[in-house]
Amino acid sequence: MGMKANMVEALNNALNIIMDRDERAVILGEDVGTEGGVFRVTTGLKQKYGEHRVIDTPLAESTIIGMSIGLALMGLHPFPEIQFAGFSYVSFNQLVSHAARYRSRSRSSFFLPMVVRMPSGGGVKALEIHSENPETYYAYSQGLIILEPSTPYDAKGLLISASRLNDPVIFLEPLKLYRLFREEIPEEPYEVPIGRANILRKGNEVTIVTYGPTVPDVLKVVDKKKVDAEVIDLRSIVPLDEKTILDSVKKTGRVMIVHQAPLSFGVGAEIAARISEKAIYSLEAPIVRIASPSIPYPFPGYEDYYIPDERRIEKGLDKLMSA
Amino acid sequence: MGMKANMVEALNNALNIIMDRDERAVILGEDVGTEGGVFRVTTGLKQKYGEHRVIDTPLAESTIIGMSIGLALMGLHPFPEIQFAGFSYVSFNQLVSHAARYRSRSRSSFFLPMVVRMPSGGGVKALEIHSENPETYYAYSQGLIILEPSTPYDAKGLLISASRLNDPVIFLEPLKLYRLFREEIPEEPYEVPIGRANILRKGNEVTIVTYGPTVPDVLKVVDKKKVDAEVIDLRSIVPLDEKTILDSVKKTGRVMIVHQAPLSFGVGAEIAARISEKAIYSLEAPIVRIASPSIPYPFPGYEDYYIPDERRIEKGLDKLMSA
Amino acid sequence: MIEKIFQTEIMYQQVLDENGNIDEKLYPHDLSDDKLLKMYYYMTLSRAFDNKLISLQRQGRAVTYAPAMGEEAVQVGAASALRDKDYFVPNYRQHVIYFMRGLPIEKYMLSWRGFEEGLEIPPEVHGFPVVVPVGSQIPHAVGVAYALKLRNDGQVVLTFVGDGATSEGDFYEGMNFAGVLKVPLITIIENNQYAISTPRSKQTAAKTLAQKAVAAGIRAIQVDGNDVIGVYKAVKDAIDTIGEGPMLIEAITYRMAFHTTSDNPALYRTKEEEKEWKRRDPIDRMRKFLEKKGLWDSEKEKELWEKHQEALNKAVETADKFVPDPKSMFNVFSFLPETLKEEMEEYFGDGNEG
Amino acid sequence: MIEKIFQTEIMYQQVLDENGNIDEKLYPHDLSDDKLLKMYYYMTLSRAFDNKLISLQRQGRAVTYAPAMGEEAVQVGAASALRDKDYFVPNYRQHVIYFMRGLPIEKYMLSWRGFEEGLEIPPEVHGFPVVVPVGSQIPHAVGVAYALKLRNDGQVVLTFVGDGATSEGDFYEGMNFAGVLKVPLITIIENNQYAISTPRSKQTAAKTLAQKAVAAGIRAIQVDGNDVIGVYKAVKDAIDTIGEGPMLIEAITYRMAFHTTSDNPALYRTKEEEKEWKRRDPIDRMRKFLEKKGLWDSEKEKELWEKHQEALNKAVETADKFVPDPKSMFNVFSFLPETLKEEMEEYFGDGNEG
Ligand SMILES: Cc1ncc(C[n+]2csc(CCOP(=O)(O)OP(=O)(O)O)c2C)c(N)n1
Ligand SMILES: Cc1ncc(C[n+]2csc(CCOP(=O)(O)OP(=O)(O)O)c2C)c(N)n1
Ligand SMILES: [Mg+2]
Ligand SMILES: [Mg+2]
Repeated sequence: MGMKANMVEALNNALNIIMDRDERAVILGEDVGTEGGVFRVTTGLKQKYGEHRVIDTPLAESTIIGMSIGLALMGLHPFPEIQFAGFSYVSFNQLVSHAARYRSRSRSSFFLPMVVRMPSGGGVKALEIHSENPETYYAYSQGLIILEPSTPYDAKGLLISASRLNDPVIFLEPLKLYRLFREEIPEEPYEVPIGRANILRKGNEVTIVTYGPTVPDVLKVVDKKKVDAEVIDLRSIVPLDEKTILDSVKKTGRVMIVHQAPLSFGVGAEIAARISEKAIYSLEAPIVRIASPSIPYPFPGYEDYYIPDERRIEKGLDKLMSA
Repeated sequence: MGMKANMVEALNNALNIIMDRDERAVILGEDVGTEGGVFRVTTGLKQKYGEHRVIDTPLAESTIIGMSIGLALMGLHPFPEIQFAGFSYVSFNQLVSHAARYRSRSRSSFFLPMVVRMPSGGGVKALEIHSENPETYYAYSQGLIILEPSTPYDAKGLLISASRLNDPVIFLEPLKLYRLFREEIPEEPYEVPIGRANILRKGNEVTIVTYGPTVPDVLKVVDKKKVDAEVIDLRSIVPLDEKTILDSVKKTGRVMIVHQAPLSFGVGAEIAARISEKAIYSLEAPIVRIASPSIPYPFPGYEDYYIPDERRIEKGLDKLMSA
Repeated sequence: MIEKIFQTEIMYQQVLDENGNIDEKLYPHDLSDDKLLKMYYYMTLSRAFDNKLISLQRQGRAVTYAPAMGEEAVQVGAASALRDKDYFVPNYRQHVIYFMRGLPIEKYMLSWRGFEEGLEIPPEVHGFPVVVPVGSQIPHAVGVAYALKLRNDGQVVLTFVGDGATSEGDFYEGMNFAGVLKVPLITIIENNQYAISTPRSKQTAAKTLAQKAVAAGIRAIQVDGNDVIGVYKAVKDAIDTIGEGPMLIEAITYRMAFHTTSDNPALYRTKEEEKEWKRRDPIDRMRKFLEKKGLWDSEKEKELWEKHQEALNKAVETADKFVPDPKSMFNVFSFLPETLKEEMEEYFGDGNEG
Repeated sequence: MIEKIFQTEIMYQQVLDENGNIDEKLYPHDLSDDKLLKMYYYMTLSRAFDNKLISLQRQGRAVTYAPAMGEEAVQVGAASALRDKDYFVPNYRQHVIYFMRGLPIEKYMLSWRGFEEGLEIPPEVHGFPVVVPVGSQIPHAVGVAYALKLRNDGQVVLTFVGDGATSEGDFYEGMNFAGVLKVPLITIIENNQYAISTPRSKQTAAKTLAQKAVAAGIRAIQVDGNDVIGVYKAVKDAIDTIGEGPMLIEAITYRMAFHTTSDNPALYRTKEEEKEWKRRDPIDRMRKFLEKKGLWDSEKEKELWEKHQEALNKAVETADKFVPDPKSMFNVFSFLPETLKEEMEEYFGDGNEG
């Protein structure tokens, strides 16, 4: 059975499946219960599973994460929601000093099945701190799985896969794509593999690596320019599917990395570094990174000048192809 | 007039100069007053400048940084100390959401002259969370100056330069080098330029980029192997002295990046990326990164297996030179 | 052995009741007619500004906006007690205080149209930019207050925090620092009963929010937050006695509109509740008082709203002329680092808008 | 109108006084001789463990170590009230509780020799690893307690926090969550008067630390933390009444030794102060009580310390045999990602130690 769903609906569907299947699953966060979350991803869940399993917490992210750690230690499977990725900074210590290393600290005597969901990135003209791209922060933490879907299908499948892991997962939900489009997805449970990038377009002339909010823009440019590009959607930032990237680069000899996160110290840096270590002899042109500038995410009035749009992606591609 | 000083003494000397010269300078943090800090960097300052300017605060890093922001907004020049870099995670939101963007948020109507000092990195067998290398976290934040000296001379000069900036500075003090050696430094004030890397050895065959705790190890290997290496000590991680790195790579054609921070998403990634964008045609061999593995900093008993030592640096160099 | 070693209590205060009658014993007699009228002026300006911004937002000419409707007495009452020399540290809901302290409406309005230029606040305003991460302004306010303490000129800082935000660590930490460093800080908990959809009852088991001060060993009081005179008095009293240390004031009020223009209160509260609080509208109450005092009538009322409309329309006109300067985004440091300069030049040199 | 809307008080309790005499009215008569002797056993074991670890550290055979000297009554008293089914969440100073709940000394000791393997805690211990960032364990304890609440089997969680750590946001947030979620959590503030060099007086203006509970609307009491019976009673009472909600217990004690083996207390406190507290040594006090009760004599005392020595020496011997396995560092996820596997293989394949 299929259903038409945008990403919010796909995520809500996944959470219903998870909560149904596993009574250890618990959802907690600000406004996730009665209201169903400010983006409505948890709509209906409190009514269905009760306030013990869908908890409207006080307004304190550090303890939302810290409490989730305690729940996970006791064999529950918490799904904390952070209202916007930028507010996860308040819980940074819990994520980095505890979630990321509870397993290594105890040599796997304790481990933390938990999925920290948060809307990530901008593109919808939100207020300050509401459009953060936090991926490098958590990727650098070594010990957190970082996922970011770019379609309703992947969103549902990745969330279900994440719910099967005995690891802490940062599940980034691109704000911009929450309601951007609907697509047909199965109503039944299914999984999207973790640590495996998705080749969205097969191609031979150039490799474009991207993830999350910039995926649709990249596809539009590629389709418009009819360039023979291989488009790779990471889906997992940690673990990184290095092999898929390197194999593609070895084939095409050219690579462009596109993300909404700022250029400096962004995920693109690590990808470029790995290519420059392991596939440099295949490169026929300098690596191109298209990203937001190395400045704080601006207020919404300046957003359009900040995030990489189709024009900038296209120009990057032109530069790369003519190098 | 010169004096023999280790890094702790050099920093203490710099703070004395700063506090003397500018009565807007204020030091605050845990145990910085009566005790002079757990590493004694602030020894004697409370006695000399009074408890109003050298403040023993309650144990709460978020408010130590947040209060410093308030002080800076009022024209004072706070020098908060975070006892160990790992405890700055508790203050992450204040650093990232406020310190890094107060200037851009207000289009420079407000700005934050402040220097956040913290011992950084391991190598002294400290307890868990006491040996963190946080540089990528703050570098990715876009809006913070990140400095890390590798000698007593640079420590003093960089701290004095930092005190002249109207910007928030993360001043990383490599724990391992605090008392590792003494050197002759001027007693008078002097500055070490911010944003300018230091070429420690001139050479033509290979470029080695490093900073902070791994600098002495790199020098030892280079001197021992008598390789014709150009050794670049970053000193500033933000702003990055890209030109010095690229000029060197263009000359040598080979580059190794060494840091104690973990490999994945470390500072080395950004450096490798920039080289792969701007100097790729000069490269004669794949870039080599020598770093700690992509895992959390282990307990002290495993530290020697974790941080890159002379042996690993040497092996990296051999690999690079034979590629 | 078992013995009492500590005891404390929290008082509740109201000066102006729902019918516009005052408690003579508590009434602050320093309040001139002029000052009373000014209070009313700003309370209504705040309401008018809200209406304007909501309408601009609906037209796509402003970004997500957080109205202050229903909370005018807290904000105007508190800020009316401040002297020019004092400072204020807001969160994101105290729009009118900027106006009271001299930031032009058309300037501030830019921030809610999505431009940082709206937060270019002149130093004489003695106020700071909007703060988004809830509670995180409290540590700043402690620092500002510490600086004032060093100046030793009797100045105070007034800061605001929501009922929800009192659950954040920064709030408690800041109160605790304020207490032990004995800084001249007055904190108002603008308890509007909700943090988005989360009711006060789910925020804490504490009977009052004022009692959170007990953890920091500082003074506290709870006041009727829809009583502009009572709020004024509480802040004035706190300023007059600031030598005794910081003060926490819980003001009981109600967010009469949505949390922001993105919010739908129908999901989490009843129309009856909203109606009940509409009855206690702080503006109505003050108007009744002014009328009883012979200071106000329907004519004046009409004129006032027209005046606000005019001022707001003019402000919108001016704000409409604002031309964003994307280069200004790169204003991150006191200098432009080489690599950032290159990024900027590449960006704009490439013919990008700007 | 001004009226009182809230009032509260904090009580102080002591059962066993400095001379080893008990307050009959408060004495918990469920305490068997056996249990009393067990308490004394663990208090002295804790002291002996400290001495052993300090000496190992001095020899370079242990890492920086945080002794519990002087705080044995808090820890042993509290843990003695726990049932097997209950849980504990420590910070970094409650070594003896691990032993009381079945973690072998030689195992736990490894953690203070720098190896994660020391924190491989079997599930039946119902306890969690040492937590370094102060205060950050409190939210975990809330989560553990919430899970117990769901199980509905009358279990409680006991957690510990230092006087200094009560200044951290996580402490307040956690207390607040505990209150509003009404979880079975008992929090002990181990108030040993110092956070490294920072005295209690610089930590907060609050008269007691117990009153921090008022901010969360939860119950609190202050106890003599050098009185093992009083601490036991306070925790036992809290367990018996846990249906009324979480409890915060401030235990007044003293860190008789340095903060850690890296610390030098001479920089910040006087010998006189240290002597004064030496007089109130919780172990001496308990021994006096046991002697008065006819349960103890110098012979037994001598035997006990010999027994501890023997056990500790044996533990050191076993721990000495531990061989670190560097590959285990890569135990970060439930699976080994390809790229990490490659890093590991490169690392070990290259002939690195391991
Ligand atoms: C740290 C943080 N977490 C979450 C948010 C999202 N958010 C914005 S306002 C708000 C509710 C705040 O409620 P309250 O403190 O009562 O203030 P009010 O908005 O009612 O004035 C939330 C959750 C935020 N801004 N900051
Ligand atoms: C978040 C954090 N900041 C700083 C430290 C460094 N540190 C370790 S123990 C300590 C003092 C703790 O004092 P207290 O809470 O009273 O506990 P005690 O050590 O006295 O038992 C400090 C500052 C830390 N571990 N965690
Ligand atoms: Mg509110
Ligand atoms: Mg202490």
